[in-house]
Amino acid sequence: MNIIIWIIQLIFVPVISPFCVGFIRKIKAKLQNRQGASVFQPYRDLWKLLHKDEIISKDASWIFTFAPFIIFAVTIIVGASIPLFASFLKNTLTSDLLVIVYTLAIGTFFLALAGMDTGSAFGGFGSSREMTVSALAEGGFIFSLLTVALIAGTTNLFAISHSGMFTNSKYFLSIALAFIGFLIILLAETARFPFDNPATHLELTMIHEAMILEYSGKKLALIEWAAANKLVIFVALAANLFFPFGIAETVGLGAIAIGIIILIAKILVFCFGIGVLESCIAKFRFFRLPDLLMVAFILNAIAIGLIR
Amino acid sequence: MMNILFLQLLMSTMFLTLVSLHLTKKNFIATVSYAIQSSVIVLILLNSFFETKNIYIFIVILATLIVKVILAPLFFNRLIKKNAVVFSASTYLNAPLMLIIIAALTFIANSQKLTPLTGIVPGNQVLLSLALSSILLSLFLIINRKGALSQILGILSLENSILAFAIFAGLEQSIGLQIGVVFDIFIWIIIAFMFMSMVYKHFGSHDVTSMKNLKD
Amino acid sequence: MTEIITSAISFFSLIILFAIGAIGSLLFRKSDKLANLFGSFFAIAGSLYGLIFSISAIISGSVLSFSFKLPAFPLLALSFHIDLLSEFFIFVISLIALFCSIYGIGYAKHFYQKYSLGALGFFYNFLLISLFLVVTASNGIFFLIAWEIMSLSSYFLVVYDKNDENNVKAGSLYFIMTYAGTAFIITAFLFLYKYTGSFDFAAIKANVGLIPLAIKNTIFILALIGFGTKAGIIPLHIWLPAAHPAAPSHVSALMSGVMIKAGIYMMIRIFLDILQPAPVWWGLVIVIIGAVSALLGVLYALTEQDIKKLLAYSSIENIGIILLGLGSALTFYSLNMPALALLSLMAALFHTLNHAIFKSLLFLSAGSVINEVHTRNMEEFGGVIKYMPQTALFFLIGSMAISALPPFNGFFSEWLTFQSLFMGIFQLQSFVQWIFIIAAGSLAFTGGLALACFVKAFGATFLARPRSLEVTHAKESPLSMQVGMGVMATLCLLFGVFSGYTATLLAKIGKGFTIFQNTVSPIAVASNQGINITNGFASASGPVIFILLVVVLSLVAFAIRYVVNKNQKIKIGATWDCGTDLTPRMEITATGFAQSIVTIFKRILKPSIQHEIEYHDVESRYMMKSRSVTLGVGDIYHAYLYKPLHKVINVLSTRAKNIQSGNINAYISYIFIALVVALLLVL
Amino acid sequence: MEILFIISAFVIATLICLLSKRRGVIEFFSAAAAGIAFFESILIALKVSVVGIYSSSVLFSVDSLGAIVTLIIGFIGFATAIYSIQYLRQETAKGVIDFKKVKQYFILLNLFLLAMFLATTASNPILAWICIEATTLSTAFLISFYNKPSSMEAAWKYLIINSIGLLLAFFGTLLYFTSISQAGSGGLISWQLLLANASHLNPLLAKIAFIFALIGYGTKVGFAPMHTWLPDAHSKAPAPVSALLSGVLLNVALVIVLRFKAITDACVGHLFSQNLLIVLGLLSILIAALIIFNQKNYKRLIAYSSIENMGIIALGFGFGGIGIFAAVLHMIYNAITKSALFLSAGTIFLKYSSTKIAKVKGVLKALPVTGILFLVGFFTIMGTPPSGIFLTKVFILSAGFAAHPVVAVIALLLIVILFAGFFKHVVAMVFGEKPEEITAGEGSIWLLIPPIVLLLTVLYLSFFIPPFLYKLINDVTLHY
Repeated sequence: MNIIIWIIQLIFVPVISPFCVGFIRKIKAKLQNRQGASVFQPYRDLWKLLHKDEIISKDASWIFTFAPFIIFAVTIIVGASIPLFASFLKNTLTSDLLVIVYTLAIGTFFLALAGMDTGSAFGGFGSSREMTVSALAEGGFIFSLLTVALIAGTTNLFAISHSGMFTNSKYFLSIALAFIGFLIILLAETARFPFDNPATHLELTMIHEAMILEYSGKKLALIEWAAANKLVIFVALAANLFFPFGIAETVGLGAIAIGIIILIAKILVFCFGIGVLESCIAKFRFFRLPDLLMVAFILNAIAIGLIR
Repeated sequence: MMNILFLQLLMSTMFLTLVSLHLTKKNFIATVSYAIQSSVIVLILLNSFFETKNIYIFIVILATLIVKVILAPLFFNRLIKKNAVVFSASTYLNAPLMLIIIAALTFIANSQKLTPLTGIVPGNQVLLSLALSSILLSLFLIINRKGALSQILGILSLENSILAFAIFAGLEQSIGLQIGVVFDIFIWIIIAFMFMSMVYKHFGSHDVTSMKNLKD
Repeated sequence: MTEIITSAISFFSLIILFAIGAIGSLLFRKSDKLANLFGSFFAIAGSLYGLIFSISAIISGSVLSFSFKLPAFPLLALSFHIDLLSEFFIFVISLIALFCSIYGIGYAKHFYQKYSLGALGFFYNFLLISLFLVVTASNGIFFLIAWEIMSLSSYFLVVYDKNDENNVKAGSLYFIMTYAGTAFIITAFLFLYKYTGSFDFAAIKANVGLIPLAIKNTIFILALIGFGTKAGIIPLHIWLPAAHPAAPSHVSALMSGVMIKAGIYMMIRIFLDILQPAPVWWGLVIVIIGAVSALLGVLYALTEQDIKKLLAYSSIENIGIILLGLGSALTFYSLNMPALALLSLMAALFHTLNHAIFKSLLFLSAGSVINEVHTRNMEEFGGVIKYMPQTALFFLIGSMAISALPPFNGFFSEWLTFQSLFMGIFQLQSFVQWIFIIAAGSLAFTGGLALACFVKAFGATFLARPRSLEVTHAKESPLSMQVGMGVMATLCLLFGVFSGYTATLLAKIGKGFTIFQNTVSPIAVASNQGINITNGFASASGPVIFILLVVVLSLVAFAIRYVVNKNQKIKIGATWDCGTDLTPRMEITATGFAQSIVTIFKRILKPSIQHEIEYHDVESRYMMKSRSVTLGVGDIYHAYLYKPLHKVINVLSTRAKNIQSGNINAYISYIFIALVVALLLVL
Repeated sequence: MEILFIISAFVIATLICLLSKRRGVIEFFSAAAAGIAFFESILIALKVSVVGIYSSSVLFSVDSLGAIVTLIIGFIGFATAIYSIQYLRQETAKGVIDFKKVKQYFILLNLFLLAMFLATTASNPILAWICIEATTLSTAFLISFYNKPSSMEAAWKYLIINSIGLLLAFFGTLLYFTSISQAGSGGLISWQLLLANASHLNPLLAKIAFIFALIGYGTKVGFAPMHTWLPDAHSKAPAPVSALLSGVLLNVALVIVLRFKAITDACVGHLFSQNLLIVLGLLSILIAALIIFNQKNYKRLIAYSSIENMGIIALGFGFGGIGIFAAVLHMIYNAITKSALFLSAGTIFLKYSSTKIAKVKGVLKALPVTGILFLVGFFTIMGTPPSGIFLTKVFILSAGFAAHPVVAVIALLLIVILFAGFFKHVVAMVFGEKPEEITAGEGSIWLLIPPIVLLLTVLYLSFFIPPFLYKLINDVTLHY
């Protein structure tokens, strides 16, 4: 039984992630009065890319070749070590909030290096911007998780989602603030509006796309997929740490089934929100992003201060 | 009684020689007043010789006479002649100010505060305070005068006045040491003499303020 | 067996080994090769022995204490007290020294016929001796002597490459700063002596009750400044980024990895061991200093183009992190939460060890690059990875470790530090809690910025195309250097994976303190090496993370390469160049990479920019011959602290020179005045 | 007995210098005389360490402090005599001086050394005074040796200022004699006698007397503000003479001051003299520290450093207790190191023929060994371990910290400032590129051996103090 649950936990993120991307795209299309591609289009794209030949720059080193795998692997590991549908899986080994944060950082690290490796002007600037954003996002990220951790009295994510602290209304304000903060971080880390435009290839604005400009074929597929996974991971975190209802707290088919369904529902809601947001607001100027990230950090600091 | 008056007379002459050293513009007069001063010392020594009848003191007297009264002035006059420096270099303070300070120093020397010094031999208090004031005066002389010769004379008269003080305070040394001291002074005078001529050679005057190249 | 190893005799034979190395290499100075080999050999032997000594001592938990009285000199006694803390530091020192010395054999080759290798060996070995003495001495004066010898020998190593004007300048700055620091330390010891009547640490500790609180606080401040200067806390750090790069790379590694830790050692020794009990604000002050140093340190590191300066600044950052641990330890203990205090102390010690390892690894690998490219300026590197693949790998591992990426060691010490700060936030109240919140925040940002910083360092140095011709002549460094770096890189991984075991040892060391004797260890280590803090507040497992990474990575790689499709072709093409032909000048540079962050933090960093344009024809300013742009970062410490200080002294001295005016009458009047004044005093 | 040997040795040497026409002879006999004196001084020291106070005749008696200083005179005198030979030869080679000068130099050197020996060993304050005066007279011409206007000026200032100082000291000395009832009886009044009768002194008079003695002899010691002659004289005299001046002469004068201190303390207690010494000491350190900071001339630099060290020693005696022990030790270290520094400075001067710091660059390249010696000497004098001066400084400070913490802290601060300044200049001289016109390479081994020996001795003494010396120092600690 446990094995099966773990397998589900392990493959859940990569399986669902392309769908989320497709879903968001669909929402945006609808809001732009377009028909838009099917929500399953990303799966097809990945499949196509996986079967394409690839071109590698002659300046690239083994970092370039190696990066996509580790980026993807990292998302898998993190996906497996955060609470998704079942909080009774007491993972005390890898699901510490700092472990999550820094494991994700591995991905960022290699992505940035890969961007610099080919020696194209775009890649370099992409990495520079990416590192700037993620460096400034780190404070907010850790603190928003820390807020709930302190409320729950543990930094283990499963335990947090497991603990029924949210019944207690005195934490409401802290959690609300922390959630706002986390949303900002989510947008930053997943390269969404107003931080980055996943659909652009305009050298002045692109961040994430700039880094992966040199990739093609399988490696591109892996990186795109990893990005999608990252999105799901953040959404799932937001869903399960701030609204941890419906998670299977005990072993049992029914509970798990419900848990999965509710999780997907929650994820779709978030994706819908992101889609709407992306169609409503414009991308910020790069040097206004720090303000936004600082806001996230301050909000969380206040939230922590409010905990009594 | 008579004796004390005589001694007081001597000390006052010594004091006056210092004043004249202060006031005079001419090097010749300065040397002369130094000679007078030294002879005063000789007389004082003579006096103590008559008191103690110690024949050895006579040797000291003789040495002093030769070195201070005869040789030193001769040297200095030769120097004056050779370098044709009739007038000594100027002073920092003008005459009235000097007189005021001289008065002040004399007053300090006679003040009650200094009784532990001047009262070593209660009988000689007046003499001692005179000696003390001449010590202060000679120090002031060295500070105030710019002429090399004046400084030399100042130091010598400082030595004289200290000697006078010693005698009246009854602090004479054994003859050997006194002679040693006189000998020392003798050498000192010679060296000072040579130095002054060298200074004149290098700086073209006896004005010590021209020697200010060694700073900080 | 262990009794023999952990005895006074063996400690001395350890010292003797280095001494032989020092003297010998001086004697053999005629032949560079011989001197180098001799010095390095004994350095290696000594540090190897030190390693054995410390490990066996820690495991057997033995505490050595022995003393020699010098009849000639009162107050001074060559007394040693080697407790677990000292043993831990001996371990760190000898570990780093070992690999730096191995590396040194190959590295010193390029000094042949240029400088005296004898001198190098001499001062290098003496530096090691003094380090050992510093962490074992238990008599104030004896300690000061060792401390000064450490400064002196390191000074001569800094100015070793003395043909470079800047190195000499850096050396002077370093030695003057450290001399001033020592003055503060001396004052602190004098206070201790005045109130406890002894220079012996044990005696001071015994009579610490006699010291009034005000004096204790004074001592704290004095010692903080004194040892902080050596540790390089901001704003006393100015010598560090100048001096560390100046020294030969394996020495820089030693200085950055170990020597600045001597300051930390003494802080722990005095604040946590000797002067206890202490008021709360001590800890808080140290926490704040740590936070500031960490954040500013990494910011300055980001702005650097000189790779060794970058590493030096990052040392300041890591010192900050260590101080965060130490500070919170003090705070917790003063608020009597000994368990948490122990946890924070462990964090501090662990980070001390880790920083020593990866920082020296980074310095060594940077050194071997510099050795090939003959410049420290990263703008002239680029693409080195193709010419020096091993070195690149080692530097990469070092960068990952220092940016606290799991499963490397840096992550776990930073994790522990974070946890102790979290516990502080969790359990403390009011403004103390806020200080911890700020500290945690700065640590979080520090982590992020460090990541950016080392992406910059690695990327600008090793990736993309060469930006100077020198790079294309670079060759992989010789074996001894590779061994030195390789083992260190492995250690980075091992100490990460087996962080659980290390943590238990650190707990043991922490319990060696008098104040922690009967404290329950705040951590539990599961069979799977998972560290578990204060009954389940937090837990993580090195091995599992490592294994997970390896397994998943290999699975993914296997699946993608061989399962999805096998018959897929890989073409090698040119980087997309928008139709122009791509030159190295189009790559991102180190400066460019950091520019956005510099702009964001311009209030703190005060970036400066100067244009210099040269015209063909000065009258008609149309034809531009050359245009040079100088970017810089404003040194606020120099501008607002050191310059004014220097100015004041200068003014005073120029005033004082008027005393010596050259006028003899004035001179005589001084005597007269002195006389009169003195007389007036008695009359 | 030994003292007679010393006297005769120097007298003979002087006569030979007067008569002989051959340079070698002069050099040999002067060196030999210094050597004999050194040997004899060792004997004296050993004797004193056994018998306490050793007086061979009515005129001479040596106590522990006297013995130590005698030893210093002997040692440094010998070293400088050896050094002088080569130094003057180089000067002659450069055509700066002629044979007549050399002759004069050695005559005066012998007299100078003799005078210093007598001053420390004289049993009687007046005799001591006469000898100190003699040192002034004999060194006056050594300072004006190069016969340039500047050296003339230095010599003149030296002569005038010191004469005044000594006359004041003479006055003070006389005042002490009021304690002996049967004054003027022609009997020799020895130090011991004065000490014995100290209780008969009128306390106020004793204080006045000590002030005169302190200010007077303090001029010779180089305490601020009477130090003004010192930098001029040291910077203008030939290097060996400077070495003797700051290494030895200052200590000789200090001995006399300390003897008067002992007498005064016996009468009015320690505090009075100690406070005076502390004030003068601190003042000296202050002025030295500040002026060194922007010094332009390296010989003056070292001269000011001697002022500083005299200040430190004064502090040591002022603080009392272990401070005295440390001060005596410091006296020894400072004397030897300082003369070594001056000797190496002399070698540098021979090479660069300028005493301007700005003109001297890259000594390590031009004079590899001397450069190292200069550096080592600097670190030793600044008290960087293993130099024993570090210990003595710490001891003195710890002695003072109990009673005068403020003074101690200020002193430490000033020492740091002084170090920064001194270090700046030394680095500027030692490192860097040498000027093209300077040819690299050491002059002669005989210019190196004396400073090397001196520095090695300091190093040795920093670790081990010979028992007899240790005994002497402890004896001083008891008596002063």
